[in-house]
Amino acid sequence: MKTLEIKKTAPYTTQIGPAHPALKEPVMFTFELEGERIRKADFAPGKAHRGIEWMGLRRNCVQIVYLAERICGICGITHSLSFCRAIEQVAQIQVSNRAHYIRTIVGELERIHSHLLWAGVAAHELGFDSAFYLAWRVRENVMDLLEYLTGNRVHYAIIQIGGVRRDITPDMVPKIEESLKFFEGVYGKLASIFLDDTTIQMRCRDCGVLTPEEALKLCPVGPTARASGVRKDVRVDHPYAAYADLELQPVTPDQLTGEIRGDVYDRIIVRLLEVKQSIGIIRQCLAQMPDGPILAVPKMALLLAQLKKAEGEAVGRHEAPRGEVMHYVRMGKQESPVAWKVKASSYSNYMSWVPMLEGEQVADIPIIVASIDPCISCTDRVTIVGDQGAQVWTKEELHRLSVEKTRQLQLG
Amino acid sequence: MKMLAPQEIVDVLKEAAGDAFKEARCTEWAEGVKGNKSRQVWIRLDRKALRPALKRLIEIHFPHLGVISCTDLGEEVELLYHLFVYYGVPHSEIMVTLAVSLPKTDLSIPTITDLIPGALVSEREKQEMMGIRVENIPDGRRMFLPDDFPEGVYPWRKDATGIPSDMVKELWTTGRENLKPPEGAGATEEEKKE
Amino acid sequence: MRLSQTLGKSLWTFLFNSGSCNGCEIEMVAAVTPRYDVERFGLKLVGSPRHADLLLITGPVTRKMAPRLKLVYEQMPDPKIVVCVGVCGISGGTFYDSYNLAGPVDQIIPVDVYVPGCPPRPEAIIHGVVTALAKLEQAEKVS
Amino acid sequence: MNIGNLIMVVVGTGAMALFGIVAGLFYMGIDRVLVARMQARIGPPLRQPFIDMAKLMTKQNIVPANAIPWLFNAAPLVALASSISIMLYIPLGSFAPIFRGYGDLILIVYLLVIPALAMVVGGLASGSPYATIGAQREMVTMISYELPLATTIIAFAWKYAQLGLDNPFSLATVAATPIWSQVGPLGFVGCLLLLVTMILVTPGELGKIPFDTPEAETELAGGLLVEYSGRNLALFYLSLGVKAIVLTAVVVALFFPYNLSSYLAMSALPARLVDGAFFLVKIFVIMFFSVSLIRIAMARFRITQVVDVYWKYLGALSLVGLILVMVDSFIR
Amino acid sequence: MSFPMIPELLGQLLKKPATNPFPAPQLPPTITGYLKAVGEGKATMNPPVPVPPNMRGKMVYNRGTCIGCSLCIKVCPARAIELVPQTKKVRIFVSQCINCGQCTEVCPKNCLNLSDEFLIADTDRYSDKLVLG
Repeated sequence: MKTLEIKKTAPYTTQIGPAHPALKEPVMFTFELEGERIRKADFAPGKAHRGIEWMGLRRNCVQIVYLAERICGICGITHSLSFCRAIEQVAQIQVSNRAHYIRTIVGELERIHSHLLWAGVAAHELGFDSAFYLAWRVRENVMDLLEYLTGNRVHYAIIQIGGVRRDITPDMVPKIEESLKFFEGVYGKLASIFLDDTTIQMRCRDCGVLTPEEALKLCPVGPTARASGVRKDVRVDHPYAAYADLELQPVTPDQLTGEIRGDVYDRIIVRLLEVKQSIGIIRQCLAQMPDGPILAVPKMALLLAQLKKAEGEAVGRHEAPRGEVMHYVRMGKQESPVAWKVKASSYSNYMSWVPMLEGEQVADIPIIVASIDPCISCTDRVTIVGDQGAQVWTKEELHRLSVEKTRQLQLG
Repeated sequence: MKMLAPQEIVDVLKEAAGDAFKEARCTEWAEGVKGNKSRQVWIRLDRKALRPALKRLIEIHFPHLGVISCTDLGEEVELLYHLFVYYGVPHSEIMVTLAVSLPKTDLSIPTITDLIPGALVSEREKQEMMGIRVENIPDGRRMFLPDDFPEGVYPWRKDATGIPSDMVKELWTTGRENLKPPEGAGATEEEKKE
Repeated sequence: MRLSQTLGKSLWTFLFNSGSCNGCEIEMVAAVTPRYDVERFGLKLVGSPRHADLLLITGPVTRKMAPRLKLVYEQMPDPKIVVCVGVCGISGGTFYDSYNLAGPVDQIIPVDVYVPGCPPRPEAIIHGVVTALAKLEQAEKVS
Repeated sequence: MNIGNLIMVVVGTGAMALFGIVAGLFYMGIDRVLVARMQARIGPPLRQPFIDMAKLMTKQNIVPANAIPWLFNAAPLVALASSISIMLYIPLGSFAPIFRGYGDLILIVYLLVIPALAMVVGGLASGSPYATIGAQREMVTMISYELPLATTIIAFAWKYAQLGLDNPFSLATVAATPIWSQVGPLGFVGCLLLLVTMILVTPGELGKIPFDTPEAETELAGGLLVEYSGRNLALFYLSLGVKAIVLTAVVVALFFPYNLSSYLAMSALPARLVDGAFFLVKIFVIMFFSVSLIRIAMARFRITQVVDVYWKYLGALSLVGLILVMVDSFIR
Repeated sequence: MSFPMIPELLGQLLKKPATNPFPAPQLPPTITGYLKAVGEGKATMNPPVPVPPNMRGKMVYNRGTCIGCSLCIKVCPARAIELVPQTKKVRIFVSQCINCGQCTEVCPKNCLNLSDEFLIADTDRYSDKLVLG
């Protein structure tokens, strides 16, 4: 992957981003085009960089939990859970099993909401706004449920080091059951609209293919890897929280169609099947939930003192809706960690954009980019990308007209 | 596929690393009612053994590279390659962390992108954030940092080459200068801010 | 015709993410979906700042996005309204001390209405837009 | 043409322009409300397009630095003027076209190209890369839908020439002699196929999903119109609204020229009003199926798929229709 | 050829929209006039979607019971709370608060609470409503 030069003769080079209607978040792409076909693709992330890891090293661990939560506004539980799991391993804090189950339930609800969100965004990229509205209408019920359980629609703030901050009391269970029933009811309708529609099939089949070999070598995670046949799922591979007690299998597209093509359509299948799987997981959790306290160290002052004495290193992981999230934390008898490395799922999935995009058409850029469900704010934790010299815009054209622009067109 | 136990992995990699092997520990952590354990292997090596050990690991099972973590330990910088083997088989994944310490006088490490192409993002990040020199990296451009970011400033360093305090913008203070004094406080002392 | 009767009833909106966590972004998009449906107020999302009357900004403004934000603001034809959504755009929020942030938003471009919340509910965003319209009407009364 | 006729034409043109614009915006409003309801939303008020236009007129009109100013400003005017001028050749209800006898079906096919070309020119003149890519796609789309459209028109022209009527290509003639009454069962099927073709060509002409690749908001940020603002943008929207009326009026004139008054035995003035209202209803029905419903029930095609759909599938469909109509004439 | 969306759309045409008409189904002629009418009881404002109990909304501060222990400042992840040394009381900037509620849990005197108010948009980020204490 070399820097693509901005050229004025064919093949033309073009840049898209960092703010573009297809990208809900800032990232910049450079494409070398031949007509409507992409010859080479390159990307420059980093536009959303806030320096979170660096900020974290100046704060105490309780503050970091909320800072980590705000790494990403879609995976609200993912980063705080991974961070807390890492800290718990360093400080040898045993979380009660009830807290594990509550974490799992909230995590799976988040997966449902995230996948529905993705389905809506993907439909919008395809110009299919009715499906977008339908998916998000269903998603509002998940949001209501999450708000009911945690107190906020997006940043749940339910995870705390040593457990969770809010309990799921028995009087909350009927409402969860009711919502699960509702999701099961609409699941068939959603699946039919996304999988049977002729126009969606025309756009997504054999588009943006990631072969199994590439999926192994480029280290993608989550649905991106599973849609290409790599059976990798932290929930299954690595026993943690309540997943260690549950029966579940990694979802691959062949469970529905009997084949694995690794295209955008397969990624839709995987995500839709995972919604169904999540409903089942929540059911299992509600049925088996043990009693117990929800916090290992309820007093914050005590917890902070205990963490100040902790020393060691550990990795906390969680299977986010987009794939594996990892937090490496190293403590050294101070209030703040010595090292904190966040690996968001999109960080691993970035590399798979290149083989997916090359050889495809300009019109497919939005859906292919969206197909890995990129979470740029997650990945761009560390810093920013400055202006890359003049931002030259050269668009290919039939009549050999090159236009240079020093500005960018946008929509957030 | 015959699956090795964590200690067996340590033994195999120890043999591959030879005298460059420094220390190893195996840890376990259980969560949930059934208490199924997740297993981790932490191996500390010299930098010359990184590639042989990784090659040996690839022979066991093609590992998934999570990320390369990095810590500034004062005199030296430690790189940690978090690798995962035996994924796809329920509850049997093992995390193998290969840790390599580099003295700050010579921060260079050979690339592993020829073995695991997916390591590129992580290696590029280490170059810009910690000032590591990755030898033979196929694409050495900056990833997250801007091109006009000052040379010789590495955000993750904790010494003089880290972020200087004049680069830090305290957003929370903006606009508070003109605030009316809080209830019960004298206006003259109001400027006092921590 | 008064501005509040034309502009206020047909706000074409441009969303700008200046490096936020996405939470507010998603809530703003949620405000478009059937449950909240801002189109009933004549509010419509557009793809180009040239078409926009209302700029909804989220995020603490990373250094990279600061010049872009200015550019987008300048590209919008007059008259225009700016609403800053979420605490990190208002004052940094939890990202209060970073080496790569140029924010908050009102240091870069003028802001009419602030919508605090992390993130604000979609209704709070609607309330913010309505507050901006009330401000517009008041300004008209004075002039 | 004497002075009296000239005054009639001038007044008529003004009236037509007003009708086209008001009806265009009105149907845009209906479309938006219906679409919102189908998507389970309340949707904007019916008068929303009128407010939008009023607002756009008060907004600053920006000409981008690297645009060609005169071309950039002229394009929207040409687009609107040409859309309105087509109105003059089309019968509305029982009102005969103002330029009856001066233009025919073939002319309308040509005139329909002008607003689209004006948009292409405007897009190219605005100097934005997104607009230029949109302009190319618009041209490709134009070339694609011309085949089924032309085939349909040829089928009509051939049929009416065959009937040996006066002025066979005139829309007024077509409206006066409904096609359905002139064909047998085979021709009926052929006409149905042609109707389907026209219904699917309409969204292409109007740049609606699934054929909106030139505007593709998520790909090209609005495509052709990306650089337009204020008055110029308003003119383009008006021309799109008028064009929607024009196209549906053509479909109505070709396939549903029936009037209520002839069944109700009414005197001149009420008959005209009833026919006018009936005409508006017919336009609404066509609009609902060919614009509102299609645009929200499908995903956008790639530009290559647009070409495929129009040339391969709809081209074949319209050709079959044409052949059926011809065979039908010969065996009768 | 299959278009499963079409029956869904046509069916929806006969059903009630899913929209919650907050604050009014469509924009009133003037906002100020509408607010006045609501104030006088002539018009009713539709409520937002009901919030669940324990929703984390705008902060409420009981200045009287605050003892200035600074525990809340220590755990606040957003620097939204500052101690005013002269009065030994805290001051809270709502426009910086991320509503995590951590301070309400550590406060020994329970003088910090989260209300369910969330319609707090303002034209001034340091207005009296948004700076507590």
